[in-house]
Order: sequence, then structure tokens, then C-alpha cells
Amino acid sequence: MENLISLWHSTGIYNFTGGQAFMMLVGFLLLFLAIKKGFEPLLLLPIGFGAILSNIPVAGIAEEGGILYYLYYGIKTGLFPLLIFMGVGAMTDFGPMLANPKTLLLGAAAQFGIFASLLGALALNAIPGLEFTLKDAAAIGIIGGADGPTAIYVASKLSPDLLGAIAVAAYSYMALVPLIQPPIMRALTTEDERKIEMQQLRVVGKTEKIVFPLMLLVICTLLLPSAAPLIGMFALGNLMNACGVVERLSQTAQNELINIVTIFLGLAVGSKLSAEAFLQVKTLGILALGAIAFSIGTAAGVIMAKIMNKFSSTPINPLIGAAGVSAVPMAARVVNKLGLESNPHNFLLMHAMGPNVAGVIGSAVAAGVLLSLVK
Amino acid sequence: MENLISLWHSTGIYNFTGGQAFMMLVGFLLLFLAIKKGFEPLLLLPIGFGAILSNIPVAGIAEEGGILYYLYYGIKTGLFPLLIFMGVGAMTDFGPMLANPKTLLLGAAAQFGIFASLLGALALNAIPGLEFTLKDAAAIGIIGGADGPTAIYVASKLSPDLLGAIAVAAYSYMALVPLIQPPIMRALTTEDERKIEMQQLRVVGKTEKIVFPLMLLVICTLLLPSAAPLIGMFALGNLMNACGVVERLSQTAQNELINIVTIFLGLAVGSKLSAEAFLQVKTLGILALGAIAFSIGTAAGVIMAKIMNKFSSTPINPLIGAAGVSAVPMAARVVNKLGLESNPHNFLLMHAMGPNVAGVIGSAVAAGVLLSLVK
Amino acid sequence: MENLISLWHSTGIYNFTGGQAFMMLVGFLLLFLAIKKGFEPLLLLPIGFGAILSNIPVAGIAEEGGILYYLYYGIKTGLFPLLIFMGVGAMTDFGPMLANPKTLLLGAAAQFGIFASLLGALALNAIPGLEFTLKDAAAIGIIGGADGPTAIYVASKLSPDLLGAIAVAAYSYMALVPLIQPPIMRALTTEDERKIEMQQLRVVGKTEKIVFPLMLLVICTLLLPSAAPLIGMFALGNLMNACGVVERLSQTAQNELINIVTIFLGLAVGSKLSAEAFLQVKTLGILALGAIAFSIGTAAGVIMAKIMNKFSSTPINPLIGAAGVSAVPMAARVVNKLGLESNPHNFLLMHAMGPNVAGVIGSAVAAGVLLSLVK
Amino acid sequence: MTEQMTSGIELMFTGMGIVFLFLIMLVIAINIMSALVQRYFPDIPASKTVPGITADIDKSVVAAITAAVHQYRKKHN
Amino acid sequence: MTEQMTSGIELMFTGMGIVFLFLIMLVIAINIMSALVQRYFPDIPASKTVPGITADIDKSVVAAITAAVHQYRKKHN
Amino acid sequence: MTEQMTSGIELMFTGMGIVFLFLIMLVIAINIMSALVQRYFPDIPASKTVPGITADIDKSVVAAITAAVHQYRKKHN
Ligand code: NA
Ligand code: NA
Ligand code: NA
Repeated sequence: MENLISLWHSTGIYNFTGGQAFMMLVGFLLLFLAIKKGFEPLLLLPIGFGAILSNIPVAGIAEEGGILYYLYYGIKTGLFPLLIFMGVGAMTDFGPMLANPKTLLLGAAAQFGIFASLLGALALNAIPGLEFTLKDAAAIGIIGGADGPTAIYVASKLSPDLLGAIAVAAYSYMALVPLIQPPIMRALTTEDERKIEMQQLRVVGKTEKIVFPLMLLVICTLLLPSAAPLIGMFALGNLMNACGVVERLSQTAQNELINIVTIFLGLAVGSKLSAEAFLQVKTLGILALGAIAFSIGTAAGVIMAKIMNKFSSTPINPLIGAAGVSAVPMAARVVNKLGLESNPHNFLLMHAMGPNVAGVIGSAVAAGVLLSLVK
Repeated sequence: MENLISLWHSTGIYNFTGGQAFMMLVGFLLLFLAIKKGFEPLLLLPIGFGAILSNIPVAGIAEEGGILYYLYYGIKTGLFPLLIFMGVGAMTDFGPMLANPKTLLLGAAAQFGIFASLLGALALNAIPGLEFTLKDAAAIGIIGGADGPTAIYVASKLSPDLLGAIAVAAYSYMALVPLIQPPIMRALTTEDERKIEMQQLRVVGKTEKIVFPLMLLVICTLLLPSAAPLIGMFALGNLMNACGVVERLSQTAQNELINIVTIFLGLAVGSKLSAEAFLQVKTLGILALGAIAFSIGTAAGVIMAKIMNKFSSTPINPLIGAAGVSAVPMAARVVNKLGLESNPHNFLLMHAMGPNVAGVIGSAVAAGVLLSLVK
Repeated sequence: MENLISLWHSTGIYNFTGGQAFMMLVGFLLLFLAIKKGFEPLLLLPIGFGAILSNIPVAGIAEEGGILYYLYYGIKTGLFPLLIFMGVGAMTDFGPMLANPKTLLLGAAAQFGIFASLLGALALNAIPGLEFTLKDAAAIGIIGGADGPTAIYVASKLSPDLLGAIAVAAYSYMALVPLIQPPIMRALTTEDERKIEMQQLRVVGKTEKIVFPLMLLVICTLLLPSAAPLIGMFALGNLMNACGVVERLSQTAQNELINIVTIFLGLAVGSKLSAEAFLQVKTLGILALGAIAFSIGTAAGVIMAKIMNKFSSTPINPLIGAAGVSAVPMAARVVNKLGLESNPHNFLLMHAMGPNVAGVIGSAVAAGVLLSLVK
Repeated sequence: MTEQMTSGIELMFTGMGIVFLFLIMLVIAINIMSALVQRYFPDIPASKTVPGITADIDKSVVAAITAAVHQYRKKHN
Repeated sequence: MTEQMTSGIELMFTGMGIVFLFLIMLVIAINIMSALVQRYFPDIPASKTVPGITADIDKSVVAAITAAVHQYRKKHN
Repeated sequence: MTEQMTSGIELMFTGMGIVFLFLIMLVIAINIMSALVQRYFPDIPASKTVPGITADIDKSVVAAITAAVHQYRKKHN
């Protein structure tokens, strides 16, 4: 009898709080988006599952002694996002960017979304009950970088309490790029601009691809060492792939290692989706600001491309500016699709890959600025 | 000269204790069973090797500063058994079980072995010199769950000193299932019963397979959250495989990740096979009770199947009850073999897979009960 | 404005020290050697990159909170070098050695390089400003073992400050084996000796290959347990491969696991290439002694082979003695090449593989001696 | 009977009770879920292998490919 | 306007400035590097696949092999 | 000669002694083991590759398959 009562007192039904129930529903929603809607399933599935696990009453899976608690150390130390970044670096081909380096500027312009939404977060402090510190605002702004590991890395350093919401927003909006970007891109360009065909890119040799990541790291070291962990691990991955002499390491970094870390990272992010942290007006603010960040970044990229098209000797289709937000490779695909709509012979994919990978560098640089100036 | 004496004093010959020598022999026996007899080699080989390494005098491989000492943290935190469980989940096909859900009850009945041997352990306290606490008894009982990671997880929480013996017993008896089960199965069934053919199972669609792990997790959350770490990681692995959108994560969970963790887990378990912990009358008790647990679990499963056959509208071959102990997929294969002996057209493998995977859930549930009630 | 000054104060240009700049150049040199010269790229690329990352000013990647700081725990605990050793064990075929066991003695003789350079390091203390402790000398000597993980393991235990230089020297000289060894081999042998053809090796059965690693471990346990971590993990890998029943574990140990650990180990070693530790006269001493160690080891192996050839009933080509330093499989290939130069029908590769893998055991034994006697 | 034994027996009854309760709930839930899914979200039976293609390859080809894959793996790992 | 807002705006200008500065430097560096490499270390365009071989295999063979690899993997993992 | 040097020389002799002792013991043990195994537990020489099958595939087929495996891997990873 005592056992039965003690058991009853240890059931989930007895211990459930409304917040936990709600957060489990959020977890299920993320799983639904991942599985049925194809929203960045590699990350949102483990994040959603982690959210469910960490909100199971009594079990304490995200508390000391629970598996998610230990996995979170991988985020706290920066290890997981940096290893993911290394893997992404190994998967990235800088060829298209090296063939047309001025498209790097598009990857710079699109980072405007980061700082605009940072300002937006501060502006929201006008609303009573909302209180974002400068650190919070910076962590929220980085959603506009459209790069998952960068967002998680920055948020874990500046505002770990908002990490869950920020990661969810970042990956969700990356998945929503095909919905968010096209209207903005259409609104800011004319049909004629969208029809612009670009010159075929030259083939970039192996040596340039080997030298580039090292050069990137040197510039980062000289100008902005606070971005060096991110840029450095990215460059390492890229070098391992480009150099061709450590193929087995590169393959492992791109496959097994990144897969293992992705599972762990997703679960650990999910462990930050607790009711106390997530069920706040702040979260709504984060979701709204994230959408704004993506939109402004897209717009800034397109406008920059329009300006460059005016001054460039070779034609630049303004659509490719939208790819500057990163969200690799979705944003580039969106560009390609819109290009084909206006001109069935206009294959912009490769041209958009340049700004697309430049956007990854751009947001890592922005992350470095935030990490070094926001204290 | 001084050097030579100091070297002599650091040789194994000089420092060997009888206990260490004996435990190294135990390690070699496990290797022999793994390699020559095919006893669950994936686990027993690393466990046996770990036993040898941790009993090497002077080297201190299982003491602070030694590799096995560090690897043991993976068990202490629950990480290793839970990651194995995730991988097993990813390898598990719930199709046959979903096609005939009432066979789940067989996976429930077979857990009787757990509680019977728990009682047995307490009864052994009557023997002078033996002293099993309730925690010890619970950890021993879980051997009857016939599921390695569950046994290791429970033992590491309730009775870490007995972990080595419990893990060895669990994996050894799983390997011995083809010897232990058939006599019991034959004794409890008639030739006619063994001849019973079962209706072909319907094909289970993808959506059901996706929904099932989530449903399982919800029920676990509501009824028995203490089982949620085990059931949750199992469900995560299963979902990753079933959903089809994170194929690369599922493959890694089933292959490289589970392989790496298996090596580490085995070695770490082996580090608990020290002379002090293992060379006790208790160990004999554990080995005896483990065999009893398997036998009683088998019997309970078969009897439950006989009862169900009486009341079911469709025929149920009582043999499949034996698969309820889990020991996936050995127990199901044993069922199939005995079925074919009595009736060459009677392929029971798929029918036995239902109770077989249900047995995994069943023992995870039993583990949850023990973890929540035994304090 | 304040921001700009604060940013300027956080640039690398502002903070660079000469030492850091120099060490980054060392890192680039290692990358150049790895990528363009093919010097052990699997290790030297991550080491070189780690050197660059850890010398980036401000970023603190090798300090507490940085990724390299955390990765270094894998070396401090011995985990990384031992896991590499396990993987190497799984890749090693002891067949040629078992077919001609007396070639093991060549693997013993070549370890003379270790102790000779240990003495050399002590002798260098005569130079004012140089001060090697006995521990330092032992850690430096182990370079002569021509085995990366062994060198890292020993250096991390005896002289962690010299770890960076020692690892770099060890891997560099292993890459330079085709340059260092031939002149010594030619000087110590006559044309006739180099022409000696050896009897074809018998095929070694599976059982012998299974028993060997266990026997090796037993002898190590009895004679020199301080070598048991190294020998034990090596034997574990070898057994996993030889036994054939845990193929998936063996494959993972040889591929994904060793690849992951190699990346981590390399980066972590690189983190020890800081200006303070590396920019010392000591480093020059280490580089010089490393070259001496390899040369003396080679010579000792060849001389031993000449002696054995005198007394052996079957002919022994003295060249194979050079393979006793280990540096698997480069040293064996060098032997083969020199053999073919003198006699186009003289394929010594398989004959050299025996001493080659014996050299791995030999240096692990020497490591055990140093770890147990040098305090 | 010792107190420990009593609590052991109690544990047995509670434990088996919970195990059965849990799995019975699961049976009910599966039955409901399967009915709902088959009614409202029917899907084509999942078949992971494409039998047409697999059947076309005769065994010796598979053996040859397996060997080739082996060689490939050895070379590339 | 709050002090926080001021520092936010300042941060925006500094931040975007640095981002542009960084990437402009990178553009310049790439241009120099590419010119130098193409002039002094020209290399044959990297092509990772060997088109000749790949083209020779028609799609059905690839499908067959893919299936075989699948089978192989299942068996061997 | 310094005391350190003396202990270094002592270490050298002890060390090389142990190394030789260890490996000589190993030689003896291997000889005994091989004799015993070959006498009491002889086994068919282990041959990991199946030469018959491998030989049947000519090199171009292997190349084709290698390329296919490459494609497969790219698609599936
Ligand atoms: Na970006
Ligand atoms: Na079970
Ligand atoms: Na050696």
C-alpha cells in the first residue's frame, strides 16, 4: 500500500506541471516540423526530443545526474558547436566564392540583420515586463546570422538562459527561408534585374583552395581574434578537405563525428527548453526578432547586390544578395529557383554559393565582434 | 643494482596477489567464451579484456589516473548504457509487435523472472555470510530482464559493487539462451501446442512506426517517469530510424557510435571485475540467481502465452511466450527453431519478434519500478 | 569611439607578441611539411593547426575555457594516445613476426637509440643554460622509439612541458625515415650483405594470431606491468582484429574512432606548442637528440642483424635490422627499397615487417622501463 | 519472515502490477493509434528494399561487388 | 533614448564596420593570392570524380551496385 | 661524471637489459606457442580475401564499382 502511494506520488500524472506539459507539446511540435515538414530535421529532431525528455517530471533527465545535464557540458565548453563548425567547414567548397571574390561583400551586407534585430531587442525593452540586457540582445541578434552552430556558440557564451529559444528560432527560420525570402526578394528587384544572367565562373585550382582557409585564419587573427575559435575550426575542417592528404580525417569530420555531435548537441539544446526559461514573453520577442533579422538580412543582401550591379563591370543578379544570410545551401537554392522563374536559362546556384558561404564567414565575424564588445 | 631491485619490486611476478591472478583467469575465460564459444562477443570480449587489464598489478589501469578509471565515468553518469540503448532502439523494428499488439503481454509476463530472483536474493540472506541489501537484490533481479544495457544502468545506480558480476551474468545467460530455454519450453508445452501455426502478420505502415515511440514515451511519462531515461533514449533511437528524415544520424547511432560506446562500456564494466568485488560468495549467488531469473522468466512467458491462447480468437503458439524475456534476437530464434522442429512449415520468427522487443520495454519498465521504489 | 579603441585593443595586431608570431610560423611550417612534403600528414596537420590556434593572441583557445584546453584532458588522462594505440593494434598484422620470431630481437636492439639519446640529453646539461632533468631526458629519449602515441604517452607523464617539441620531433623524424636511414644502412652493410635473399615466410594461422596478443599481455604483466597500459590497449586492438568475432568493433577502432581521436590528439599536442615552452634552446637540443636517436637506433638494429646473420642457420639480410626502430611501415618500405637496389629479386618487405612491428613492442617496453624507473 | 522479505514480496506484486498495467495501456494505445492512423493517415506499406532491382542482380555479381567494396574500403580507409 | 540603446547603435556601426572591413580585406587578399597562385603555382583544375569511368557505367548498373552496397552494409554492420 | 649521468648510464643498461629480456621471453613463448598450436590446434591458413572471386573481376569493373561506391557514398552521407 505504501508502495502504491509512493508509486502514485512518483507518476508523471501526479507531478506534472502545466509548464512541463506545455513544453512537451512544444517538443512534439518541433518533432512534427522536423519529420512532417522537413524543417532542418537533423537538428530539430534531437532538439525537440531533448525538449520532451527534459520536461518529463520526476525523471530529472536535464538535472544533475541526468544524461542531458552531462551532454550540456559539450555546449558549455564550446566543444559541440565548434566541432559541428569544423565538419561544416570540411563540407564547404569555397570554389565559387574564390572564383568571384567580390560576392563576399554580399555576405557582409546580409549581417545587417544581426545588428538590426539586436537594436530591435533593445527597443522591445520599452514594453513593460520585457527586459533584455545587451548580452541578451546580442545573443538574439545572432539568429540573423542564419547559422546554427554560430548562434548556439554565441548564445551559450552571452545568454545561456535564452539558448533554447534562440537555437529553435535559428533552425526554424533557416528551414523557413524558402517562405521568408522570396517575397522580400521580389519586392526589392525588378523582373529585368531577376533576368540578369551572370558570367560563368572560372574553375578554381586546388592550391587556391588550400591557401584560402589559412589566409582567412591569418586575417581573423590580425583583425578579430575573438572570432578565431569559430573561424579557426571552420578553417581547419576546410583545410582538411581541400588539402587532400588527410582524406580519412576529413571524411570522419564530415560524417561520423558531425553526426555524433549533432545528436548530442541537439539533445543538449533541448535541455534548455524548460518551462521557466521558455514560457516567457521574452520567447515571443525572440521569435519575432528572429523573423525580422532574417528579413532585414535578406533585404540588405539584395540591396547591396543592386548597388554592386550598378558599379560592377560584369553583371550581378541582385537575387544572389539574398544568399548572403548564409542558411547554406537553402538560401542559394531559393535564389536559383527565383532566377529560373524569371528566366528559364538562368542558373544562379553556383553564383549564389559564393555569397552563401561568405555569409557563414560574415556571421562568424559578427559573432566575434559581439563576443569581444558585449560584456 | 638499486635499479634492478626497484625493477624487481615493480614486476608483476613480485606483486601478484592470488585474487588478481584468479580474476585474470576469469578474464581469459570470458575471452574464451566470447571468441571460441561465440558468447555475446561484442560485449564479453571487451569486458573480459577489461577484467584482465584492471587486475594487472602495479599498473593501476582501473585506479585514478588509469584509462579504465576514466572510462568508468561513462557508466557512472549513465551515458554509455543509455547511448547503447539509443543504438539498440535505432536497430529495433516494432513492426511485428504493432501488427499483433497483444503479444506485448508476453513481454510483461516474462519480467516475472526479475522479481522472482529479487525475492531469491533476499531469501539467500538466510545463508550465513551472504548479505544482500534490497538494492543488491533489485540489481541482481534485473539480470532476469535479459537486456544488457538495462542491467548495467540499474546496477550502476543501485549496486555499483556488484556491477561486474551482474553484467557478466546478464550477457553470459543471454548467450546461453539457446541452452537454457528449450528444456523449459518443451516441458511446459504439448507437441500439439508447439505445432500451432499463427496467422500471417499485417504489414505495418510508416506512420504507425513513427507514432509508436512517441506514444511509448508519453505513456512512460504519465505512468512511470523513472523509466524515462531508458525508454526515452530507446524511443529516440527508434524514432530516428523510423522517421526516415535523419538517416545519417540513425546510421551513426546504429554503427560507429554504438561500436565506440560498446568498446568503452565493456572495458569499464571489466574494471569492476576486481578480486575484492568478485571473489565473494555473493558472486556465486548472483550467477545462480541469474540462471533462475532467466528460467522463471521463460516459464512465465510460456504460461502467459498458453493462457492467452485459450482466450484469443486467433491461435497463439505458446512457444513465443519464451521470447518475452527479450535477449533480442536470440530468444526469437530459439522459438523459431523449436517451432520448426515440431512443424516444418511453422515459421514463428516474426511472431516471436513482437514479444521479444516487448520484453525490452517490459524490462525497462521493471527497471523504472526498481529505480523508483528501491531506496 | 570607446568601442573602436576597445576593438583596437582586442585585435591581434595590437596584442601580438614576437613569440606568438614565431610559433604561428612554426605551425604553418608544419602544415607545409604535412601537405606539400607529405610528412605524416594525419598527425602533423592537426598538430600544426593546433599550434596556430593556440598562439592566436587574445582568443585564448589553449587556455581555460578554450577548446584546446579541454581537448588536452584527453592527453593528460592518457586516453587519446592509448586509443590511438588500440587502433594501431587493430591495424597490425603480427603474421610476419610470428613466422620468424627471432626478428623480434631486432626490435629490441633498435631501442638502443632511446637510451643513447637519453644519455645525450644528460650530457647536454654540460652546456650552460641547458638543464634537462632525468625525466626530461627520458621523455626526449623516447623519440627514438619512432612511435608517435608511445612518445606522447611517455612525454605527457614525465615531461608535459616538452610534449609539443617531442611530438613534433617524433612525427617529423618518422616522416624523414627515408632520408635518415639509407646512408646509415649503406655505411654499415656490404653490397653482398644487402643482396642476401631470405627464405619465404610460412603462413601463420588464425589461432596463433589470436593467442599472440594475449601472450604478449601476460608476459608484460609478469615482467613489466608499467608498460601494461600501452601494451594492453595495443593487444586489445590486435585481438579484436585477429579474433574475427567483433569485426564491427575492430573496424570502428581502425577507422572512425582512431580518426576522431587523431584530430583531437593532434590539436591538443599543438596546444603545447606555445612560445614559452617551445622557444628555448632546449627545443634545439630535442631536435638534435631526436635525429641522433633515430640514427643510433637504425645502426643498432643493423648491427644486431649482422650479428644474427652470423649465427643464424637461415640467412638474415642485415638491412631488415633498420626496420626495428618501428616507424611502421615506412622503415620496412625503406628496407625493401634498398634491398631491391642491390638485388632486383630481393623483396624484403614482409621480412622487414617482423622487426618493424617488434619495434613497436620494443619501444612500449622501453617506455614501461622509463615510466617505472624515472621518478 | 523478515521485514526485508515482506518488502520484497510487496515489491514483486507492485512491480509486476506496474509492468502489466504499463504494457496493457500500451496495447490499448496501440490499438487506438493503429485504427486512427489506418483510417485517417493511411500510407503505402513501407518497403525499404527495392525488390525489383535486388532480384535482378544474381548472387555472383553481389559476391563480386562485395569483394570490390572490400578492396575499396581497404584502400580508402 | 536610453543609454543601452545608444550603445546598441554604436555596436551596430562598429559591428557592420568590422564585418565589412574584414570581408573587404579578405576580398583584397583573395585577389592577390589568386593572382600569385595562378602565376607562380598554377595547377591542373581539381576534378574529384573521374568522368570517363563514371560515364561508362550506365544508370541501371549504378542502381544495381547501390542496392548491392546496401545489402553489403546491412550484412556487415 | 655527474651523479645524474651515472644514473643515466645505469638506466641504459637496465633498460636495454629489460627490453632484451622481454623480447627474448617473447621469442621463446612464441616458439612454444606456435609449436603447440600447430600440433594440437592446427587451422586452415587464414586468408581474408577470397582470391577466386577477386581474381574474376577485372580491373575496369573494380574501377567502375569504386566510382559507383563513391557516388553512393556522396549521395547517402
Ligand atoms: Na550568416
Ligand atoms: Na526483458
Ligand atoms: Na620502436
